[in-house]
Amino acid sequence: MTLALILLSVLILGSAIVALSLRNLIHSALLLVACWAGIAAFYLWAGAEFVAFAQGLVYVGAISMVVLFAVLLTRQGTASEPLGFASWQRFILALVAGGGVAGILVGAVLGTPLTVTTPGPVPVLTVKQIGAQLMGPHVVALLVVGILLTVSLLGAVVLAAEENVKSPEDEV
Amino acid sequence: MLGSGILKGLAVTAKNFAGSFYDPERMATVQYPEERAPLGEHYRSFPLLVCENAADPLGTLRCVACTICEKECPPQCIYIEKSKDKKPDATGKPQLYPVIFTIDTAVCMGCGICAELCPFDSIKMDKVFEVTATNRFTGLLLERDQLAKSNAYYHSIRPAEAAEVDARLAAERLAAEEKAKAAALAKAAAAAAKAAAAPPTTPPSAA
Amino acid sequence: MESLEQIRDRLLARFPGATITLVPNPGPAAEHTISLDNAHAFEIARFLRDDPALQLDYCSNVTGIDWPEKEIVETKKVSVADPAGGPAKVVEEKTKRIEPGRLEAVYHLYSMALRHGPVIIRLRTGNRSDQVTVPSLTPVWRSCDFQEREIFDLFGIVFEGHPNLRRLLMWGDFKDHPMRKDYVEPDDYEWEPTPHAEVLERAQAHYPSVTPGVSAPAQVEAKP
Amino acid sequence: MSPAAPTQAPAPFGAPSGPTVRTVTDAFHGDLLEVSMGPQHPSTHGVFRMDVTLDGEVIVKLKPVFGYLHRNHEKIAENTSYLASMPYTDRLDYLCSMSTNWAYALAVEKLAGQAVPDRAQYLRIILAELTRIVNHACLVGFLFNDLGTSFTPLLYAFREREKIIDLFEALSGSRMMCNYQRFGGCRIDPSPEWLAAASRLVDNFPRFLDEYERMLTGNEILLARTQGVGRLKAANAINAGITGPVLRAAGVNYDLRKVDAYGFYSRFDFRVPLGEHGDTYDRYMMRILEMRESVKILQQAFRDLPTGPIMDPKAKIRGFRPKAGEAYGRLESPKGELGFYLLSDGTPNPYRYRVRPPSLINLTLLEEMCLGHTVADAVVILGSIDIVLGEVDR
Amino acid sequence: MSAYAMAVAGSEPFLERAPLLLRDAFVQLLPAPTQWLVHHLITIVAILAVFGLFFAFTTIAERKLLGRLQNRRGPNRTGVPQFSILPWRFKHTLFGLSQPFADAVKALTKEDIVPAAADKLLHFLAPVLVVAFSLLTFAVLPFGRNLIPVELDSALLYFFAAGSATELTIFMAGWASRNKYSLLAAMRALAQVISYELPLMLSVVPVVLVAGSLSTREIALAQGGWTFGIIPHWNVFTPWGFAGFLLFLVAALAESNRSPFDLPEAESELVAGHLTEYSGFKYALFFMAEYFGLTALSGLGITIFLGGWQAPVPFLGFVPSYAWFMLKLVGMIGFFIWVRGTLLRLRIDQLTRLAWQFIVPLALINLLNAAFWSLTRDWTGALQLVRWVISAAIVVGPFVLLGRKLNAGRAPRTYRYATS
Repeated sequence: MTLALILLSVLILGSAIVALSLRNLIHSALLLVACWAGIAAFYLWAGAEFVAFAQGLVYVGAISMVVLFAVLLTRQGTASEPLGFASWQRFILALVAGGGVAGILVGAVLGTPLTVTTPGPVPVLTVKQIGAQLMGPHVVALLVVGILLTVSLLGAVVLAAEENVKSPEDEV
Repeated sequence: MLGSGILKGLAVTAKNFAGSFYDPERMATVQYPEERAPLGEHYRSFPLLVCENAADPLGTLRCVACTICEKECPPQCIYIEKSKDKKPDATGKPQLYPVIFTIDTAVCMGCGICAELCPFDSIKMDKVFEVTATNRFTGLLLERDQLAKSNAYYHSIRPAEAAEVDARLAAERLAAEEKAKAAALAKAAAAAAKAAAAPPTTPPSAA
Repeated sequence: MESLEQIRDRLLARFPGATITLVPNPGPAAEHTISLDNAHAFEIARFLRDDPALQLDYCSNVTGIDWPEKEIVETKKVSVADPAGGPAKVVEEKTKRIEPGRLEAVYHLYSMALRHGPVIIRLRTGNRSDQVTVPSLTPVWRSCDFQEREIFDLFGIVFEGHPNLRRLLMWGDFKDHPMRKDYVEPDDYEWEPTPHAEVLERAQAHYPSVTPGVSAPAQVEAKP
Repeated sequence: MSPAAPTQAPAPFGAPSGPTVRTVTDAFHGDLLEVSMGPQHPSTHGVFRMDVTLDGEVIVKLKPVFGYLHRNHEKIAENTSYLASMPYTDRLDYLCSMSTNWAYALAVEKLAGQAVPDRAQYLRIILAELTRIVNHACLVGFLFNDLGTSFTPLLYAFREREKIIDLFEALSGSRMMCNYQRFGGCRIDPSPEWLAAASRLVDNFPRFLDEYERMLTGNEILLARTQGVGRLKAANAINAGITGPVLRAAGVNYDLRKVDAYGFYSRFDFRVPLGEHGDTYDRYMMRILEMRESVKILQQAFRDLPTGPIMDPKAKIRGFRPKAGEAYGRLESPKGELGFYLLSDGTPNPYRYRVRPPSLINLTLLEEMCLGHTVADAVVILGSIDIVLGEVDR
Repeated sequence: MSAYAMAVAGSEPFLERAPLLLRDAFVQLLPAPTQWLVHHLITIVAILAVFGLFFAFTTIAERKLLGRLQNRRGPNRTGVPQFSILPWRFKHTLFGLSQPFADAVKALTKEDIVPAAADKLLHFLAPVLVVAFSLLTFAVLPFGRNLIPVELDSALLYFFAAGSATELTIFMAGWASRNKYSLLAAMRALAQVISYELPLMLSVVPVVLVAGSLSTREIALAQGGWTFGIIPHWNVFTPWGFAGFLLFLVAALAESNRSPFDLPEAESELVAGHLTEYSGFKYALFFMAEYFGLTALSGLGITIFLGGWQAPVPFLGFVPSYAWFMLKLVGMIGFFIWVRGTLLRLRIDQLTRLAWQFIVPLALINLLNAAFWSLTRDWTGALQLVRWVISAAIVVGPFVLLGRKLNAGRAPRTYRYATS
């Protein structure tokens, strides 16, 4: 079990670090996908089957495509040009943003009382139970997320439905 | 309604699928090496040289090396060298004959203009289309001996046309013979007249 | 449609400075042509297209013709008075003249609107070497686009005013104009194995070791 | 005014047909993709090449490149006799050798002032219309292949074409390189069996067309892919010399069979279908409707075919030398106006021999038709123009 | 595991149990510590062998079926190989059935060409990963009553997670080839997957809603039984199920890059799309993955709409369930081939428009429809008929309206003729 955990950690952290250090954006994006897949595997290892598959479906299956699409559609400027002051500004911004997120996460982890219990029989959570949980105590959150997603979906449909340019009558 | 056109299309392909099992109008393919579609009367592949007698192909070639085909051949695939001497042809008239007659079938486009223009009905179009060779120079460059095919073979591939040609040639031959006969007769008559006639009489108005 | 003479007269009236001549066609087709001078050709073409009586809106065919320099021997019968006072003697006098070479572009015009035609116009270059420019009629009839490019490519007529005058069929750095009568084919293509003497000679000139019956590439490779 | 600098911009360079087009200068655009489609591309119908500049998938620039099949057909013809060029004309538009043959024979007959017997005229019309069916069936099949079918419509069309090609082989000796027409007539007189077989085939042909149309004409994907794609305006089409079904799809009534009434076409009762929108769908439908009209012509021709000689008795096969002069003969080939311009100086070889290739000239407006559309549409537009590279490059 | 226990206990016909008994018999021969591993290995090998062969014969079936659709014969020459060492010669072409093996030999012996400028690693990884991902999806398909490789509670989620990754490999192949056609194909593949992942899932969600489970086994089981003893309770025989099935078919065609959605590979536009720079065995791997994906999606369609392994009529219940599954699979693939033989390809903008303006709205409406259906579960008698009518109206109305909008302004035309 621990061996699997070590391997997974190496996969997740390794791919993340290499993704950061690569100059080739596509390679970075693909390594990011590997990282996400590793996280999904980690969830699976941890017994959270549903979350693992959801992670795989959403991140590996969908978000990776969007990332790649974005990379491909972005105009590439001259890469070798030093950014100078702008670069520093960005660096600080990134530091602030990244540090903030990291701080919150670390705070959350440290703030949670991790009571190590004896490893008893792991309760097998079925999807039904997760569903019951979601529809029961967390129904408000679910509704909010659902409405948000539906709105964005409808927005996407409306955006797509709008004829961007009416097929003009000019002919050759 | 959306999809009706697609469904119609699916129906048509399904009909063709079924039809391919029983309807020869739909399944028109021929399983080639085993089955062969018949070749039409006028089918043409590459030229051949007709000779009268299969036993002596080179001695009875109809070709008199007039080189009309060589000059008219659009891709210039025919090469002829005339003989120095003359040999009697089928009618007995002394004619030239081709010492070299090559057709490069790798260049030939099978248009049939040589056969069409030949005044001696010598060059005709063959029907052999399975011509393969491992060497273009030795396999596809046909020499006179390879080109010569008997009249019987010509009859076997193009019965109607060959019969017509034979009839025409026979008629020509007959005409030639008759002419020769008439000439001989006239000659004989003249000789007889000469022998018989007395010197003062007028010469006979022969022919 | 008006006769060609009427068209010429109308054109002459409209464009007083232009030289417009009729070129008769002696053959049975009897499709006579009008020859235009280069200075006015573009304007005349536009007139032909837009004139309501003609409306030659469709330029079907554009082609080039190469007329190399040629020596013409004209025989004229001249009566020469006998110095002795006798009857005049008819003597054949041969005059040689060199007809200068030129290139010619021929346009076949039709009217789709009025369904008549053809009106054939000819444009001529000054010679075949340095004065090879004629005005392009592509701005008048777009259909001349590729055809004029082709003529430029194969004959070497330069069409002034063509929006995109490049070679059409031959490749960009090809030098000569293949459709000219004096064009000499290069002998560097793979020789044909026909035993024609001249082909063989040419092949041997290019690949000295060539013998009939052996494939050329093998021989070329075998060359030291 | 100098002819070199026309001040007034002439009409033909019309606006492109697609939605929005970026203007492209020759300057370098980093985000544009330049793709050289061809000469080895499955959908350029031979060795044609389009240098396409893409913005995403949208075409912003397209340059046709020709010449990969150039063999200087005209030079070859000027170095051989009139008759020896006849088999070479087979190779111009190798799908329709019968009508190409006829176009050449027509020009030579005009040059030499030769008459053609009635039976030969009828035979020529029969063969030309059969060729039109062959060509249009092939074209429609290939168009559907460009549209992405897995060969099914193409093979249905080829199945029917095969039957006609078999007839050609039985008559002329060769399936595609027919070399059938001669100056002053035709080469071989068809047997009554051949005529019966051909007539039967023609009578059955509308059944095939009905099935074909049922399969495809109403297909929603076809409508979406072709309607409004590659529009061509009539005025621009006329100015660009575009002829044949492509021109008629733009609504211009110009069919040489009616205009020139060459051969005996004036004796036949047929109609010329005309499009309205000038888009790819119209061009496709023009072919289908013309095939139907061809069937009508063929039925009349089989009914009225006279007996008699097929060759003008005065025609000379050997030693043919037309008088000095020039002639331009043209006819309505399946692809458009196919013309031969011949200039004779009285020798056995033509002094000038020129082919007016409809395939090449119909490509004049290819760029304008494709601009603003996607790569997929460019392939389809090219397919709907119907080119044969043997004729484009000559 | 109750089904398994039932099976081993022998309450089912022998044929139904045969594969499991065979496996268990083999596993029991081995030492106990390795048994669990061998148990799984056998499952994996069985899937690989069965679907490997199935793939092989699908290729020949596709070629022959397409051939017949097009009035050709298809490949019919490759028969028994003729080895001269054999003393006798068995000459039979076997109707060309050994064609796939000849193809495999050809693919293996062909030169593997990698473009000089290609991203070598990704170029190599793409075909490997594509096969891996496409095989993963087989893990949750119930091939028979007892034949389900991995029983997962959230099997459908797993299926889509594994399946969507294949498009990523298409992108990798297209991008790594450094070929302009391939790059365009990669873009198209991405656009396609972004557009069709959603409708595919949305078309499945109604089934989940009605069956109340994400497990493929449960969904297949829920479709057992017959009305009037003849009409099976398959989801496809309900209005929402039929609509969902059609939507699923379209989305599955798009997801597996089959005609008329074969845009990444569009041979008439992009030469071979992302496969342009692949040859030999790598190409064969892509080919294989494409068919695996198709088979898996067909299997999913069967499971959720066509009653899974259930027999269509009660009196044929003695036929083992996996045979029914395979039969339905053959039918589905035959249908896909039929569609390929008939239709033309959409353009990329039309493809996305079809997804967003037609299929997604319809799938959402169908979700409502399924909700209605499950709410009215206890309507009986005449109300049953009303339920049917309402449910049908909910899908047909929007279908007609959306279809009309999608095809607005396009119709077959009539033409005028000139007579002179």
